[in-house]
Amino acid sequence: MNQAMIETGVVESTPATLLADLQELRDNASYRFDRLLDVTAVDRGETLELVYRLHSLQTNRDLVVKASIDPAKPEIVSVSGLWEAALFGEREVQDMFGVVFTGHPDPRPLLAPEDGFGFFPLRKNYKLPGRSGQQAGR
Amino acid sequence: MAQLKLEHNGVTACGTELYLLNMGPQHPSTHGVLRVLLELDGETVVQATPVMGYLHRGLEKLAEARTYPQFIPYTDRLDYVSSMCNNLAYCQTVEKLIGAEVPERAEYIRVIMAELNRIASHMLFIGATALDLGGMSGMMYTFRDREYILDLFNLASGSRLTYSYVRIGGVMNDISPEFIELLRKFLADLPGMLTEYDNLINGNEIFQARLKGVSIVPVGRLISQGVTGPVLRASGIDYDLRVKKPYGIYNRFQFAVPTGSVGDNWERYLMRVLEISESAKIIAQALENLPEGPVMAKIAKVIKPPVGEVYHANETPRGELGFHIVSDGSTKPYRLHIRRPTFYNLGCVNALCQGVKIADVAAVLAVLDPCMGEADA
Amino acid sequence: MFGIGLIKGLSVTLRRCFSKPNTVEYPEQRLPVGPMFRGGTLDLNQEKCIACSLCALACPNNAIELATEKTESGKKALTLYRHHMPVCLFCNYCVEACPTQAIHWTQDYEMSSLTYDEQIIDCMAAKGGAR
Amino acid sequence: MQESASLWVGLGRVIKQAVLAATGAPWVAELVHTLAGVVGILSIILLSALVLVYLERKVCAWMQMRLGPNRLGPFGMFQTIADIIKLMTKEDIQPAQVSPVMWGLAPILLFMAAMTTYAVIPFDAGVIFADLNIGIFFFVAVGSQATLPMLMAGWSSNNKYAMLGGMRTVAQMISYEIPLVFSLLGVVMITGSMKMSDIVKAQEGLWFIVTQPIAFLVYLIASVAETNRTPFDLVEAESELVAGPFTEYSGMRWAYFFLAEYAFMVGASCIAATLFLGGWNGPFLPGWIWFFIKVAAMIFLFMWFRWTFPRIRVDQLMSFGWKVLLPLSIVNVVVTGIGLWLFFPLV
Repeated sequence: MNQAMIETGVVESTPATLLADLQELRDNASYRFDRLLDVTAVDRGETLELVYRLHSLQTNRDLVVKASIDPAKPEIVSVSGLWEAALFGEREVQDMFGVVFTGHPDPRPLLAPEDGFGFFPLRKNYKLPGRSGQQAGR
Repeated sequence: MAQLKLEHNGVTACGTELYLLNMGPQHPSTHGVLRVLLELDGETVVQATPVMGYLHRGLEKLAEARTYPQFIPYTDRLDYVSSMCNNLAYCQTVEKLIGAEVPERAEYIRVIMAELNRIASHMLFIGATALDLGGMSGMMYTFRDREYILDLFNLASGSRLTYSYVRIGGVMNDISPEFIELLRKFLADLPGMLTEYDNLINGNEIFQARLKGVSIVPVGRLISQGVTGPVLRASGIDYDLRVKKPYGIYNRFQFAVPTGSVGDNWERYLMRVLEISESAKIIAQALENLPEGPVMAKIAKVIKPPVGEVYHANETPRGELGFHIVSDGSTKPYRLHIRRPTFYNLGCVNALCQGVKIADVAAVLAVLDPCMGEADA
Repeated sequence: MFGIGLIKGLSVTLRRCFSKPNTVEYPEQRLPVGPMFRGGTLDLNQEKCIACSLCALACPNNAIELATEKTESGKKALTLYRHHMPVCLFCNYCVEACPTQAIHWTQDYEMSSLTYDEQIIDCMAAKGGAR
Repeated sequence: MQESASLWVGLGRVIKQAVLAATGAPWVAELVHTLAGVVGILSIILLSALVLVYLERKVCAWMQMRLGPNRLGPFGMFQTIADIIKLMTKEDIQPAQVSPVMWGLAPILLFMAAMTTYAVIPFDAGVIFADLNIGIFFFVAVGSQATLPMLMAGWSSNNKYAMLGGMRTVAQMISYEIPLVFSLLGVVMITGSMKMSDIVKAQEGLWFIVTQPIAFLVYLIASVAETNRTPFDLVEAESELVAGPFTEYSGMRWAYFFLAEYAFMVGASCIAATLFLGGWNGPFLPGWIWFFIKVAAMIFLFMWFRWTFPRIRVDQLMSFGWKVLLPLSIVNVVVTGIGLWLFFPLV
């Protein structure tokens, strides 16, 4: 993690080092990314890419931190200890992609019903069902 | 209900027992279908847990099955009281992705529409806040005035709520001289409307007493929670995307960004009131400099962006609305993620509600100005 | 300070109490829908329609159901044109997509009906307002 | 003056004499006369509720630049009648978890309390059901009985919103009862009587609103709180507690609450008119019309408040009642006492 990488705006991280990297980005005086704007994920087929969007109010700079995990074993450390915004963001990713955030204090479904959807809608292997019955358009 | 386990040991210092109150999803003061689980000690809130998802429509998944222009009507249905701003944010994201230029006139029209929509949204906010605090007439007054803006939108786009007016590469159609004339009249009338709100709502001592000094949260906590928009600015953070990361042609306009100092409910409310007149200033400047010309760029009928990733955020009335689009080169987005301001703003409900009375839960929910269509995507 | 704001508020409501109301008595009086009105149902001009199905392609939500057949002269002709109003987003894309301006919105905004099926408008059968 | 009094007194006398002539038993005549009074008061309550619901809607609509009910009958006047028919024909739903006896009793008790207060209201010279020599005391005592049914309704509904509403009722009514009583005390001190007719007679020259402006203000605020209307409608507090103690009620039971609420409002207005606005005194017109005008003005004031002000918070309500209203009313009593001692020293 160095200045040049941060200038590009996108930083690759790994599930193992994610927490340490983000902590560094938040606390290091030369970065000071004090806001986590968004947590989301992209299903890339072989990997599941988690996207952490950081922003610094001091320097008004953006940074995207990415970490790829195995979709078959979707587990990554929760960053909700660093930013409270992750409390909601991670729960949404959990509902939509089935990612388990270890160490999340409140891992109930947020947008999904209390017992979950039963599937993970934003994964690519979930296909949108067509409309049923009378609504059938084209 | 009474058998529900309490997370605390259930007994407070006074020997009173905590109990759970389920506020919503059908409750007069939770905007839309938000549900808040309140853990109460008498009238005082100990813990407030927002529960949402009642309006989840899977917009992000739907986007993967729609072409780029086809998703514009869906952005209307995100935050349905500021559709123009949503349209604008989405279209600018796609334009950034495909590298399209937007004609000058269209840029100005976009600014006019977005700021008008901001005024409309804030008017609704003022009325809803007054209603949540029990002042029923306030809402009628702001709705009357919001109606003028909706009529203007109807004139321009043919719709009063879901405009789909901003399109990729420009706007749907040009505004007519009649529109400009009516808009000028509205801008002239606006100070009168604001004075009336001042007299009826803002200036009322009961109203001020209800909001002042309530739910002050350390600003660091709000930053950590990813709160954006007027709620953050009320705590003294001068962060408005229109100024800090000017999108479109916002760098050409002179306007102030109101910021608070205390960060109580009153300032969160006041931010919106002050923003109305700032938005009016922007509109006046845009009208002044409105150039002639086309309102739509030459954009291919079928939009095929290059492979890549793009994120673009706009300042909507509720905060930072960002679209994150991953393109695989086809006509449909591979992945579209929406950073919804309401969703993250609701994260601070618990922090704001702790220690306040039940009555102020309604006030907190009002000043957060949540729009559940947006929070639930 | 204390009381002035209350009295100001009272004066506002009292003044409004004697001013003209802003409401429109709906079934008798109607507001104009505006020149760009998007709503109501699709009004199909069958003479103009060339059965290109661009409208159905443009629709984000598959609200237009159409079927075509080849006529003897080799041209395409419509056999079915249905507007599924409950799923319609009223985004105007179909009207904009039409190369011959064969579809327009009806100016009707009273679209409620008792059953779902009544909401599916057969635009070939209907002339003007579909109901 | 009493002899020239209105047709109502005459009407009562005619009824009495007619019955006396028909039966020859004085006690029957007395009974019928009393019953006529009860019927009269009941009809006043019901009619006033009928008219007030309509007026409330109209006033609300005017203040919000709307039209209000205007479909049923001339100017929508029959709207309330339609509503009553609707309420009466509604299914009587009793939620499964309520405590049935209390839950059923609460609306009736509340309505009874509201009705009983009318006994001491002097509508005109001589037109008073019971001109007790403790008239005001009776009003205050019976009026405060409203607390209990509201708490009963809130508690027995087995609903947390209702419970909160019931608790708020108790807190609010007790807090505002005291300044209310103290504000009435000033008037009583001047007249030296708690009898309604004496108080009105004392105002033949000067209304007490002139000599007791602070008491009037305190009474006004406290009575708004007592009648649970905005800005003190915390008991119902639509945007917080849904409907407070009435959350689980529907149909005719709910209508009882509604009726009682309006009855209390009219009652409070009547007392204000009697104690501060000179009761039936006034030139040219008959007394009962004057009284009616004064009550109507008070009711308009109540409605005006309701459609202008937002709601106050619980803790603010309490601190306002105890820290502002109560001291103010006590000061008023003291000042009145000093004034009386200076100008009318006791013999």
